[in-house]
Amino acid sequence: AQTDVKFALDWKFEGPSAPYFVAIDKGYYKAEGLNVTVDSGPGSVAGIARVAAGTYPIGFFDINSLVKFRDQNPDKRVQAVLMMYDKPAFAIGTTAKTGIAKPKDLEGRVLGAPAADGAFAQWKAFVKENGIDESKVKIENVGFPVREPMLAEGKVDAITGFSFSMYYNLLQKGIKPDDIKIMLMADYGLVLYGNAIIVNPDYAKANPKIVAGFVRATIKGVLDTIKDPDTAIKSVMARNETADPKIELDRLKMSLRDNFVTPWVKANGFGGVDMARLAKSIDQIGLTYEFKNRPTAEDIFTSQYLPPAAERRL
Amino acid sequence: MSSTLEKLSPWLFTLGIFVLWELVCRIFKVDTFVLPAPSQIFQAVGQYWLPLAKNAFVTLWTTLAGFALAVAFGIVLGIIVGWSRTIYRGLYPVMIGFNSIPKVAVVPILIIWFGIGIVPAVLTAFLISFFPIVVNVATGLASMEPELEDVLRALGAKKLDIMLKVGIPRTQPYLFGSLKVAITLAFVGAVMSETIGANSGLGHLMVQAGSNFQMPLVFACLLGLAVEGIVMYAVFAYVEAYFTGWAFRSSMSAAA
Amino acid sequence: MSSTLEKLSPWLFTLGIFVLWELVCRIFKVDTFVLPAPSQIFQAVGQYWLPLAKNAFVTLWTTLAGFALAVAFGIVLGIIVGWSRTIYRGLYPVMIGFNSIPKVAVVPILIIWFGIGIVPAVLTAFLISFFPIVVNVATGLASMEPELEDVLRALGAKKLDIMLKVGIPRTQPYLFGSLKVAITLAFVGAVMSETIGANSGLGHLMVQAGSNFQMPLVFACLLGLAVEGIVMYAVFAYVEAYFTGWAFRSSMSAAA
Amino acid sequence: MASMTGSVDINHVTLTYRSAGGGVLALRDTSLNVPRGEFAAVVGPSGCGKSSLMKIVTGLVPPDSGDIVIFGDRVRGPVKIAGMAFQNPNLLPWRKVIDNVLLPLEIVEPHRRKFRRERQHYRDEAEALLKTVGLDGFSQRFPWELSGGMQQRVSLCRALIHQPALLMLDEPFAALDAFTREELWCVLRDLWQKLGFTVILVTHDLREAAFLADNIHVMSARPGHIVMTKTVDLPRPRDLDICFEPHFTAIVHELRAKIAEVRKP
Amino acid sequence: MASMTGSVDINHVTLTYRSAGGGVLALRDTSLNVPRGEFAAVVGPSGCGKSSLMKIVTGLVPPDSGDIVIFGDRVRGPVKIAGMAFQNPNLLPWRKVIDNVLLPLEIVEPHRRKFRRERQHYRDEAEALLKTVGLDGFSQRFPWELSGGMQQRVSLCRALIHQPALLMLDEPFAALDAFTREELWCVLRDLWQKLGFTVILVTHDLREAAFLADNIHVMSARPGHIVMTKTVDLPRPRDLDICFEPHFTAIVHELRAKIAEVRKP
Ligand SMILES: Nc1ncnc2c1ncn2[C@@H]1O[C@H](COP(=O)(O)OP(=O)(O)OP(=O)(O)O)[C@@H](O)[C@H]1O
Ligand SMILES: Nc1ncnc2c1ncn2[C@@H]1O[C@H](COP(=O)(O)OP(=O)(O)OP(=O)(O)O)[C@@H](O)[C@H]1O
Ligand SMILES: [Mg+2]
Ligand SMILES: [Mg+2]
Repeated sequence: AQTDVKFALDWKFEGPSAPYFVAIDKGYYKAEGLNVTVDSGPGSVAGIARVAAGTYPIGFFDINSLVKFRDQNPDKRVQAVLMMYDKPAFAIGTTAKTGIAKPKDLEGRVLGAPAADGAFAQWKAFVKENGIDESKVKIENVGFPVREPMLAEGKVDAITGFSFSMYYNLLQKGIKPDDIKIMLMADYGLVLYGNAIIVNPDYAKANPKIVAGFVRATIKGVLDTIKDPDTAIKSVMARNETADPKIELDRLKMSLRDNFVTPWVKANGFGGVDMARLAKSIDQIGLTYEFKNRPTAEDIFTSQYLPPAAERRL
Repeated sequence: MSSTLEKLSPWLFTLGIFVLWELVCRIFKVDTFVLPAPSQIFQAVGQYWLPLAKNAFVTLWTTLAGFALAVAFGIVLGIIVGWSRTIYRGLYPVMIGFNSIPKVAVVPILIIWFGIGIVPAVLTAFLISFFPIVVNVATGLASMEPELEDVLRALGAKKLDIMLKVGIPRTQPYLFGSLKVAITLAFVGAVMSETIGANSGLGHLMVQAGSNFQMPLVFACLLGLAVEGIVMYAVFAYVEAYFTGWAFRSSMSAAA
Repeated sequence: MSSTLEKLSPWLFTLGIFVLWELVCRIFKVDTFVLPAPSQIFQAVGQYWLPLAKNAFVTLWTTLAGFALAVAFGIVLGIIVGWSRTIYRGLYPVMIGFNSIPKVAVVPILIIWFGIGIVPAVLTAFLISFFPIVVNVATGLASMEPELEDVLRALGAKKLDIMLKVGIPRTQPYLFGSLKVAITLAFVGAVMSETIGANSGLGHLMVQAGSNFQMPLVFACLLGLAVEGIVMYAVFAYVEAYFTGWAFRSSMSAAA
Repeated sequence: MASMTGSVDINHVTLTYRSAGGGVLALRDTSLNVPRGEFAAVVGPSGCGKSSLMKIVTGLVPPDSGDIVIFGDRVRGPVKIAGMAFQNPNLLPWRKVIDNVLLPLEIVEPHRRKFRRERQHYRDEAEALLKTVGLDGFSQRFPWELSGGMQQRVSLCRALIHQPALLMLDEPFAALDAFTREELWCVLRDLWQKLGFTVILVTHDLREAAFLADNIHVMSARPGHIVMTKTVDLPRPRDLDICFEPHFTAIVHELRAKIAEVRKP
Repeated sequence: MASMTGSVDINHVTLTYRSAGGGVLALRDTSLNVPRGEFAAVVGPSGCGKSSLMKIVTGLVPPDSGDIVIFGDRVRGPVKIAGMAFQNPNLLPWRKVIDNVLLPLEIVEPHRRKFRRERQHYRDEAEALLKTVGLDGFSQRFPWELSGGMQQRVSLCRALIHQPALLMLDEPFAALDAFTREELWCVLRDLWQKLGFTVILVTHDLREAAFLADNIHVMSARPGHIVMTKTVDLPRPRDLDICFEPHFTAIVHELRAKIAEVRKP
């Protein structure tokens, strides 16, 4: 018999969500005895709460938000079980005409950052790692819908955000690809991880097989997607009637390049973490955020549901 | 005032607004990203009419379900609030407080309790829209002319009878007015809930289109909402004309 | 009905709701990140009272500015809509359409045009809250009793005189009712705009707290909003009692 | 006056209207007795408290002091056995004439219970009643489509439709021309004689009072109280011709003189 | 009747009220002439169209056909020179008595212009007027704190305050007792004699008509039109005692007979 599993995405059905749909379409979940339904989501903050509350047993959310969540709710032992984005998409975006080429150039400029932005949450760590004089950067709280337009109109000089979102939004604003400058924070001293598959603790405890099965099947989906993004994108397009296939494919490819397939993943296989790096990333979060119940790396990630490394090789 | 002009005026107004909008967009070269021109929006409508129609239907019916709840509950609560001064004085501030809170803050709770999908959307539509109904019903009951009230009291009528036979009919024009406000709020509530947690509905489509950088489609969704609102209004206007003809006798009445 | 009970009832109701809320949270072990218990919220209020107060003040005054605009504009537009049948028929559907659209969709446009900060918040508060006022004023004018109207017409009064001397006073109870609805919407609008683009205000604080998972602080902000809403209501209730005593003569009137 | 069971009994009633502009003492120590089945009239100068008295009897307004007993039951709140025609027609503008007339039947038992089932029967009755007051053909109109006098007649029908044991009429014929008025006197007289209910009629028309009533109570200027009770000893059944008899005229003149006297405070 | 300049002239006026329940023909081919400065009375059975006639004259309701000329100007919409007391007092409930009385001064020129400046002066005038109708001390109350008759008197004051050239009174004394009524007859008579305005008075009280009017116009049952015009040839100034003179009684009887005749269709 098939077990129903509701799976929560952090956002809408886009290129980077291809692996799950590939896993569904190719029957990988079914092979594990799972009948997976995927729901779109409202972003990591609200989404993690849904997994913690048990509305969803499994979800795909930002691990750095999970760290803060665990800090605020120490008795809710939500854990990550599969690392999806070895490198997060957190980035600083700017345009050529501002002349900003490196982090230090931000001094004396205006940075537009949505207060709830996952990338902006890492700003302090970014500042520290790059020796920026924070007092010289003026920060404006610009909401998501107006972030790129304000950059394009020169009302702010740089913005924080996810690399692929910013890139395409700026393209839409008529900025030439060559004029768009994206600095991935991970390339400038940040060791943070990105999004991971996280699970509800009670559910995982009661259904370890299901979680492990889900993880295994998802990894298969990821590997297939990495191998053949052009086919994989069709699984997304089948579920999103209004998306532009070309944009989504580009976005998927960019995400594969920047987030999924990093040198570390190539060397160590997909889905695991380097616990020392994770611990350091928690320290980096502490630069921006005041811990009350600082979680450890072990609190955040467990590899117990991961299949053997051989199954995770690219 | 020619009656042809009157008949045409909604169309003329709407047309005028679209033309103005198009002109503003062209003359000031407003970015598609900020505000797409109507021509672009209609193009998006043409291209995506099927998903638009499907999602619009979902939104319509969740909204109507929430709105129906709001009407029933609003009238009952209005009567209760109009009933007892203690309840009035106690409940009103609490309701005002509740309504000053953006419902976006409440939706996540509903989603966690009821899962994503239609239930939270219906509930949000309900929560956001019942208040204007309560206020107008309660005001209607509280401002009942004692002379009319006495007609029923002199018959030994119970309070509920007085409310139903005098209070509610008398306040009908305002009740319908509040329904017009409430239906628009119900749409807003349903869509808001859909943007936060749903796999269908115009709210869902809007966020999706937004994250796909399809601003014309986002505005096509908004247009769809506006059309649905207007259709509902037309339905009310019809029902209202039937029920409240007595109230719109003024020679200056614009409603009749 | 003892008048002591009546006086205390708002406090008792509020207290009752908090106690109930606390109990629900404890008995059902509701998670803090879903719905913090009042005790946790008050703790957050104690801890963060300074930023709360500062931001609450910003929100209050942007809201009031937007609301003042809405009242002025709402009354004028209500009179215009009540004035001419052509305008009524033309404008009403458009307004309904506009109001069925979630204002979240409009805020970005305002922010791009006016920059982030107070202007878009004021405008959003205004845009979201004028509609109930228009509806009730227009309904009031349209449902004027011809008998009262005739009193002025027989003196050769102009239409505007009739509107000001009969239409508006007569609809006062409902005007105040609509103000109660409008003020809550104005708060919602201001906060919404602050969440999308502002460096201060309760909306800004809420988003910040939310992204750090400080749910008690988020709810403390909501509580602040509710309190501000209630304070404004108290102000209206006072003004209303002064202006509309004549309307609340019913022995059953809960408002008087 | 000794109270007897089976009468409308007003005992030392005082009424003050309190308002922002200061209190108004409307009735002071007013006593009045109307035995069951009697037709009583109340006359008095404008503003003396006649309407207030009517509202006190039906329990719409509570007196400051004193008590009212109707057919043995003390009045504590609105009574159920009365039919009242107010000084203003007070028709509900959202109801057609016929539905205004039917209103009491939707409220008062036992009609209320039977109302849905016997709707047609009640409608026929209401139509018949409207016809007796000269309003046939107007039942499907709204109240504001009627002239002042026609509205008052509808209001009268509404007071009568449920055949109340106590009929309270507050200047029911004030807006009517002399002939319509006299016609309705006769309608009321016949109904009263047939059904034997108790009537309290407020009027400014002394001829009306003398023609219809058994006893006429004269009220003083505000604060009102009964200063004289005149028994009309004209034989029943009375005919309109009686108005031209000298005894009738004498009664009217006596009342007139009394009111003239009490008007000067 | 030949039309002359300087009169209120109603020429072959027809009025139908159209409504969902079907049209009502209220006035049919009604003509009437009231020379400037005359006191005219209109009597007729209830529902015959008297109030409608008043509304047509002041331009509140447009006739289907026919025209109305007031002092040389054709009536096309509400006229500005009239003061009107409606059959219902129609006081604005949100205004105190005095503010209700002052209302015309806030609207009608030249008072409107001067109103703010000379507020106190106007208030004093209004108070004085209220006193003449026996309402001193009630100016600060709200209309619903007054009895029916008192409200009607306020309404009368409102019609008089701006000293209109044409005074339209629709049963202004219907809710008053005989004495208050007669007092107000005299008030009105004196005012009229002093100021010389034109009056059209609708009434059901034939004695009232005969005492006050120069000409009494009798209307037929609906659809109304003037069936008789009776000139009251009693000398002026008239005193209340005139009501007991045989000639007065004869006029009243003649009118009565005429109405009795026209009531039967
Ligand atoms: N609701 C009220 N509030 C305050 N005062 C009132 C109210 N109703 C009546 N009064 C006062 O009480 C007095 C008596 O009023 P009431 O209506 O009983 O008089 P009435 O005898 O019916 O007069 P009329 O013949 O003019 O109808 C009046 O002086 C009036 O001012
Ligand atoms: N607004 C209206 N709509 C429809 N019909 C009306 C309207 N006003 C009056 N009528 C009708 O016109 C006729 C004349 O009414 P009007 O008020 O002029 O009578 P009236 O002579 O003043 O009667 P009364 O002495 O009873 O006041 C009546 O039959 C009435 O039904
Ligand atoms: Mg009275
Ligand atoms: Mg009339």
